[in-house]
Amino acid sequence: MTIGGPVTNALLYLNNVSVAFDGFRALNGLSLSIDHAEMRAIIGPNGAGKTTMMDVITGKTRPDAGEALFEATHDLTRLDEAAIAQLGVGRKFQTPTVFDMHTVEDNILLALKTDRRPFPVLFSRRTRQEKERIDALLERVRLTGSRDRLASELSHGQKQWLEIGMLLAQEPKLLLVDEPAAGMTDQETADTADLLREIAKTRSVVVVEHDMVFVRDLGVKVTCLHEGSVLAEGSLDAVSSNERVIEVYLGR
Amino acid sequence: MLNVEDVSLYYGSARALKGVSVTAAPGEVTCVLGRNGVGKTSLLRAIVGHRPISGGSISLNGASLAGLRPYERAALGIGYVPQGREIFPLLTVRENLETGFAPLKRGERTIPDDIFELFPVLKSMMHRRGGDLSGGQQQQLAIGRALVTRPKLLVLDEPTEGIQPSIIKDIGRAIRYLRSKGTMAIVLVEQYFDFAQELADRFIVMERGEVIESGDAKALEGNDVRQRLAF
Amino acid sequence: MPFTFIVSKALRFVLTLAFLVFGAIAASPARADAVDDALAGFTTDKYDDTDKAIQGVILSGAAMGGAIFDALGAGRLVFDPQSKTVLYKDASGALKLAKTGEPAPAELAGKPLKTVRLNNRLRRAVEAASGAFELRSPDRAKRIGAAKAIFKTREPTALPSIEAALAAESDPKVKEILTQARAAIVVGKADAPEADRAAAAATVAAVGDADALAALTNLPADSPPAVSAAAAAGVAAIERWQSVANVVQNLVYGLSLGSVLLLAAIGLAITFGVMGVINMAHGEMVMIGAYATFLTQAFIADHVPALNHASLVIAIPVAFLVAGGVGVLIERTVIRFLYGRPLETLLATWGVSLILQQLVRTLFGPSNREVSTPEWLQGSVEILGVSLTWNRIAIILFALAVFAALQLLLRRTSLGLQVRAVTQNRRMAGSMGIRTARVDALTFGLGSGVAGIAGVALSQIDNVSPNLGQSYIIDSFLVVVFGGVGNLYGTLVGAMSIGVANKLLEPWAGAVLGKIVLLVAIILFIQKRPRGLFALKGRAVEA
Amino acid sequence: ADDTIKVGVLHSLSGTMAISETTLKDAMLMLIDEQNKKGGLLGKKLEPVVVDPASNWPLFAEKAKELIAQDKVVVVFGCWTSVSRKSVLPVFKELNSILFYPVQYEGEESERNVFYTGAAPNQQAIPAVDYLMKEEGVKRWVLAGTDYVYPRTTNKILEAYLKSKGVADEDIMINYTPFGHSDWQTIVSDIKKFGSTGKKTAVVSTINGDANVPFYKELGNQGVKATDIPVIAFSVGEEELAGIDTAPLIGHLAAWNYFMSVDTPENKAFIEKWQAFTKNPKRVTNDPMEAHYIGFNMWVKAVEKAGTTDADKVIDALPGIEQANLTGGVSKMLPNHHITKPVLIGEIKDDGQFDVVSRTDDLVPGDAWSDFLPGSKDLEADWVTLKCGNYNTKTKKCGGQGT
Amino acid sequence: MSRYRFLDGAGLLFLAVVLSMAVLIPASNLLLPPDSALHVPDYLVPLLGKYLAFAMLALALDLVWGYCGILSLGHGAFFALGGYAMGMYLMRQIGSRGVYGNPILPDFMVFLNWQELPWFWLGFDHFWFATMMAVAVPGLLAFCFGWLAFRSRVTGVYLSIITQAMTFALMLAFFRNDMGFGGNNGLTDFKEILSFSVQAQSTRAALFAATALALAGSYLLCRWVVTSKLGKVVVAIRDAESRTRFLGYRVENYKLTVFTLSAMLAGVAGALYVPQVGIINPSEFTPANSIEAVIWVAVGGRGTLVGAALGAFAVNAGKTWFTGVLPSLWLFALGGLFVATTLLIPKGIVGAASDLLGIRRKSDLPAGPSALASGAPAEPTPAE
Ligand SMILES: Nc1ncnc2c1ncn2[C@@H]1O[C@H](COP(=O)(O)OP(=O)(O)OP(=O)(O)O)[C@@H](O)[C@H]1O
Ligand SMILES: Nc1ncnc2c1ncn2[C@@H]1O[C@H](COP(=O)(O)OP(=O)(O)OP(=O)(O)O)[C@@H](O)[C@H]1O
Ligand SMILES: [Mg+2]
Ligand SMILES: [Mg+2]
Repeated sequence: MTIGGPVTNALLYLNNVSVAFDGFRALNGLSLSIDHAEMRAIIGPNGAGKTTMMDVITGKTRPDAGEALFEATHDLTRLDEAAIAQLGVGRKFQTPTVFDMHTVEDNILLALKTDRRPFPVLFSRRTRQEKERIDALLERVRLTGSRDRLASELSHGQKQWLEIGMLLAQEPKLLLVDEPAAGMTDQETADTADLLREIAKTRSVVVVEHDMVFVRDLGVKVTCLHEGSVLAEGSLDAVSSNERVIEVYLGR
Repeated sequence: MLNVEDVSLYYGSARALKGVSVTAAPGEVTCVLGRNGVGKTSLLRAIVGHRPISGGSISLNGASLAGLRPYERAALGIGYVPQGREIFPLLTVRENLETGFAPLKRGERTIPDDIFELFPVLKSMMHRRGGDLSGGQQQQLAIGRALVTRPKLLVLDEPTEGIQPSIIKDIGRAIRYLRSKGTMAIVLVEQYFDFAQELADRFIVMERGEVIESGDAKALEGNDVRQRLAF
Repeated sequence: MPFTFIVSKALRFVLTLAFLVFGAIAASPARADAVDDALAGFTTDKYDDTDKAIQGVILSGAAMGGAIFDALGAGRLVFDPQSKTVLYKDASGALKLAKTGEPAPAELAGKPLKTVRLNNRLRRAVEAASGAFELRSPDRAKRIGAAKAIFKTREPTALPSIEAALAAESDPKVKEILTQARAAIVVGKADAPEADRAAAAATVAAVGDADALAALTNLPADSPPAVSAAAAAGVAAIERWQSVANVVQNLVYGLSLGSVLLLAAIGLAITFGVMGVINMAHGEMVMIGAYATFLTQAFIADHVPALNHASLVIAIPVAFLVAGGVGVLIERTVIRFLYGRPLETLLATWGVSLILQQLVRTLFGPSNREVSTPEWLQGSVEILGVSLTWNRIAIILFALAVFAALQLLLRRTSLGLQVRAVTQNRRMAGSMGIRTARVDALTFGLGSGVAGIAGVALSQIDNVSPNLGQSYIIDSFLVVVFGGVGNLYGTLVGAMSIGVANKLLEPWAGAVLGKIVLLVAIILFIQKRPRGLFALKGRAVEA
Repeated sequence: ADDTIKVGVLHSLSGTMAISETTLKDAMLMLIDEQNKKGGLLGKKLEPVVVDPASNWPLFAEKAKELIAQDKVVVVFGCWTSVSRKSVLPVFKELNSILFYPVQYEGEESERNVFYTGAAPNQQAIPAVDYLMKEEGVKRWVLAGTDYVYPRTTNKILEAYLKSKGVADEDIMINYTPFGHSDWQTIVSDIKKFGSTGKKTAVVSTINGDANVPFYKELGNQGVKATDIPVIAFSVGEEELAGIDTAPLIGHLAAWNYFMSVDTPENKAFIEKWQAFTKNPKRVTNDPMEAHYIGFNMWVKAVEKAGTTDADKVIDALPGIEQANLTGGVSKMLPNHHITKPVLIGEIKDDGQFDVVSRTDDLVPGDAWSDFLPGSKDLEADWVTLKCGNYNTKTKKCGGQGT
Repeated sequence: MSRYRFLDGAGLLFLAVVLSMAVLIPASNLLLPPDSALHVPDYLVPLLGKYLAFAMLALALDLVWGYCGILSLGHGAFFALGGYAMGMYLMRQIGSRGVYGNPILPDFMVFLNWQELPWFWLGFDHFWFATMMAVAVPGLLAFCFGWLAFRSRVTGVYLSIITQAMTFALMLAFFRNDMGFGGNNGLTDFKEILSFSVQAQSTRAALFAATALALAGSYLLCRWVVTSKLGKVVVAIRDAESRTRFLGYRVENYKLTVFTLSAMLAGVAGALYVPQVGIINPSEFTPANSIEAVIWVAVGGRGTLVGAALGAFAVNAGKTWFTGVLPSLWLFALGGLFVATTLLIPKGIVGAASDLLGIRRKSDLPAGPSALASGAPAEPTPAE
């Protein structure tokens, strides 16, 4: 650590983060750092703390201890959800959460990267570029045909896709993607992997997934969490041959 | 055992199922395959009685289920693991499991030990509220909860979603074990093709609310079906 | 009863005479004509004559004096307007001649007799007169009552009779109270020895209540320094204690108010807190419970008067069943179509509440109905200067009992589990084999029934009118929400803290401002705890 | 139709005031029914038009308008609360109709279109206080009321009056509570404390409506007996007592111009008719009912005198009309549109009735403007000669709108 | 393409009706002879005006409840505050025509022995000031209240109940004579507005027209807000508040904007209401009044704007009618109406009408998950 300089030049830097719920330690001294334009896959047993970690990063959960920095300067533990989102952290939730009473198209529209203050929003009119962008995104998540349907009418998997579309629309610097492949067919899973790889060329992505085929497809560094801290880190092959990882996670 | 015949189902004016037929027999696993939004969940909803059907018939052991409320179907022995878990968020894990006692006789009201063998994490979290569990833990709870009712027909909607690989293997083993007892019929909706292929005795493939292919598990071997699941 | 009243001339007179009567030979033969004269005064139906008659009876030393005053106080002294004969009914209702106590001649019994009327002034005179008689009553309780009354009045003329009674008294407790009464008089008696007065001041101070304070503060201005000093010390001690007692008293009042709020709200904690129905008809369930109490009492009074004293207890299950039944009916006909649309329950139950109000108004009329308080709930107890009425104590205990029973039901029975499962996810509960429709009806019925029970308790302290429910609905929602929706403990603690806060604020700010301050405080408190006092935390809630 | 004369009845039949006002509606129906049995008025039948203003003050104005403008009633009997009267006042003025207002109120008002048949403060409060001072030797006063205009004004007047009688400041305790106050523990115990100093203490209660029942229940339970601290109330009558067990309250007082227990032939007949009309042998009567009885009969006489129901003529005919009241005197409509009334003090009996313990020798004329308020000392109301409701005797001008 | 058109069929129809009312009713009242069949009777004009003022309140409420999911059980307070501001102006206009003839002090102050006008009454002799206050005071209160509550993330029932506590506290405060607003009797006996007699038929007609115009104006304003992108954000907040946050929207600011705007509209409605009914008193603050306003919206159809206004009109007209023809049974009728509405036409009048016409009106937002969802943990899932 250089004195006076920034602690880190990573995009996201978690250091020794702990979170406890009624005495149960969901995160236990977790440290992690993600570089610019890096994609990282996170694996780990159910309950390892993966979702909780995302909660900490996005401001939903306040850590009891530890630091969380974004772009080395923003202390994520002090900002609220909206501020963090505005910094450029986007998230897809484990269970798809979309705006049920809005159409598919409006869901994307609301996510588009624009001024988020009430008055500019009140006076804003949709531009050509916005429209084109929406069209492109809908195409990408294969929901063009459903653009006028209410999101509540979508099937589970379609909602997953819609949420991915919303995430893309935000153009965040860091994408947190919790189990994107859940409920998708193998083909779609592969497609999602392509999509993420594409994105990761310019942005940073953190993907949580239990589907090893998918993780392998991504072909990136893997971090395995267990009981709230890092159990193993490295290439998928290295991690998945780790005895402990096999024991607690992969099974024999 | 379960006989679904020519069933249609609507959401408002949108048709989600068109003349779907499927059967399930004790000691067999029937797999339902299909891409997103083709109507798999809708089919299961029709079976467990969460949505009314507008055509066709569903019967269990020859008796029609028409007009029966979900709890009556549960009493007849249908256990359901829904997509999206739907655990009771404010009940503890134990209480969530105990909701399955409702259709049982007084003497049978115990939680079978095999559930904890299958999902050891539940045992250690007995007093945590269901809603506080992680996604995968909730999924395990949802499966466990359905088993508490000692179902004769087990209906599972993407049970492996969000579950870690080692436990998926365990679930596979469990399903195989339940099948091997020969008394339980299992209907399984699954996107995870390899998992389905390993377990299935029979399968149907759906598209746009219709069954486009059905048959014996052996037919799954080929690339045909896989092809159909792609877009 | 810690009041004092100024003693009218008549009273002073009575006490002096009472002393004469007892100080002299108790059974001196009464002068017959004097008694007749005195009794005649009762038959003119004028207060002044009645007053004179009372004094006359004492003066004459009538043998039946005690009985006459008893009867007079209880409204049992009557006269025949024609023959001007005065009679009394004894406690068993038998008609006797006032002069002799002999049974009334048969020809009088059938006549329209008039009751001797009293006003407050006379009532006090009668009380004092019978008090004087009672200092020597064989009934211990009556002697104590009489001595306490004198302690309050500090009437100097009563001193001789006190001292006479003291000399004859053997019961230590009565003796103690007589001594205190004597001290209360002596301390202010200018011609008593200074040392006696100072000692008396200490005795009075030891009693420590408001009457004692009055006795010590109202000393003549020219009292000798020793007396003044002793009195001042006593006053200081009493005031110190009273400032503590005041706080305790207000706390107790607060708990009592809290219990009322708890009772009113607890049914809502189920229909709204657990089931999520914005139940605007909750107040009407309380009202129905109160009317059920009224009907039960009326029925029992008409048909099985032997159970009169227990009618309130019998009303509890009746109110529960009636209100619960109405609840089930409402659930089956209206609410069940609205699950999943909680906001519409607001509209529907508002409609139901209007209908129920008007229904009761049509059936029972718009005015208040009388629900009587059984004897065992009347009156109050006082412990160390903190007093509480029996019915409040009963309400506190009752509220806690209802709370405990509900908590047990919801936490420890399978019905409780099913209720919670159904309200959290109705569809999935059905697929677990839970008979959702039945559970819904039972739960709503339970909440309504509990509201009905609250009506039984509220009938004891408030109007039984078609508006009863309206006056509690806002407070009930406030309590449930303040405590944290869906948490029964929250409702308990919420009710109690609102009650106590209200009662602590009231003396300081007055009832109106106090309530405003309380509301503002609640608004601000919710900012600190946006999900109530006992907020559920964690993912389970946020999801 | 034109062969009937329509009479408006404007009393709340629902909401908080229904509890008091419904009875008055029934009383009006009875009075009208009787008049019709006697052959109606000016050869026509009377037809009651009943509406429900639902204890909602703007609705009172709306309903008044509806009665006068749409239903064409020639007179309205109605209102209970002051605010409801204030709300309809402009309507009566504008549409030039007649309102009979039957409830005791704070005074400070005299309108051409309104006839006040209830008591003004000088017909209730002051005689009541006089009684307590004289008969009970009261030296210390608790003025307890609901926080609104009537109690505030009455207490202001009483305070001034008591001070003029030499009562010291510290011997007066004033306490206000919100509408519908139901928890009286603290206040009753404060009253007990205030009354335990050795000076005879009494409570003058202007507590309104529903709050009375819990207040009296608390008094009973805390053992505040009338012989210790008597409570005299101005708005507790037979109707209110019907909801309380009065045994512990014996001896507490009320000041009214009428009690059901008054033994006169007129009253007996009235009660009989009332109980027959309502088919309820236990139904009680009360003071505002008597006020309506007087007011209605005065109106009938005035219409007969004027020979028309025309408002202007009836208004002019009314002052001076006399009507025997039910307690054995003859009330007279005064030029200030108030009437003369006897003042009765009653003690609560255990059957929920009152025992009259005092009564003024003569009828007391109602005073629109109190002599004990600085702003109104100099005002006078006279619609006969001065044609003014608020004539200032100092400036010799008719204040406000009269000019 | 946009999912919301600024004005749809129902909106245009509504505007047309309201605007023609603004012209036709005063015209018919003033110009036609009283015996003409088309003459609107005098008493009906302020009555209709009152309904329109209520409709405006309902509109304001629908904006926060229907679109933003804030179930305010205290909107009556904003309405009443607006009303008081106007009432104070009207009181000051009485001048020396009060019963005591005091040129400065209103009667109730003279009567309670006040010596001088309290500071908060200053300025109210100017119409412009009073009008400003009728908007500013409710707005400011809503702003302060909302600023606290939305920041602390008070939502659902918790918010509903504290709004109720707010109006209840205000009611108690205004009941107190010491507050200087006339206590229970409130402000009444008005004489003039802008030097026109409030009782003159022409003034009434003008007030009616003004109310109708204000209603039309507020409808356009609300419509503009809900069809803007802000409208969409607000609906998103209603349905999934925390999700909206994760998209970077500052939920509290959005809520505050809408809540304050709505309170100001309610204030204007109150200010228009008072001169037409002739009295403002603290009972306007009673929680029951605010709940009733919610009921109007629900009856008309939540989240439809037109429905809210229609509901207010229908319920109040029903009330007027029932209290006249069924004085002792009308609560049965009204209560029954509410129950029937929920059971038979769950989407309210407007929802039912459009269902009947078979049009799926895109501008109608299906009633989303409840505003209570976040409050009641036991959010029941739809029974299907
Ligand atoms: N509010 C809470 N109260 C108690 N325990 C909690 C709470 N929130 C999370 N936990 C626990 O914290 C642990 C971590 O949960 P988390 O959701 O982060 O796991 P995960 O790694 O995302 O698992 P999965 O793969 O199943 O999604 C779990 O054991 C969970 O039960
Ligand atoms: N509640 C609903 N209302 C309206 N339409 C619905 C609803 N639920 C599902 N649908 C529609 O019905 C069709 C079938 O949905 P279903 O949920 O059965 O699909 P699925 O095969 O289970 O998909 P997935 O693999 O994504 O879970 C989809 O087109 C979906 O959009
Ligand atoms: Mg997770
Ligand atoms: Mg599905």
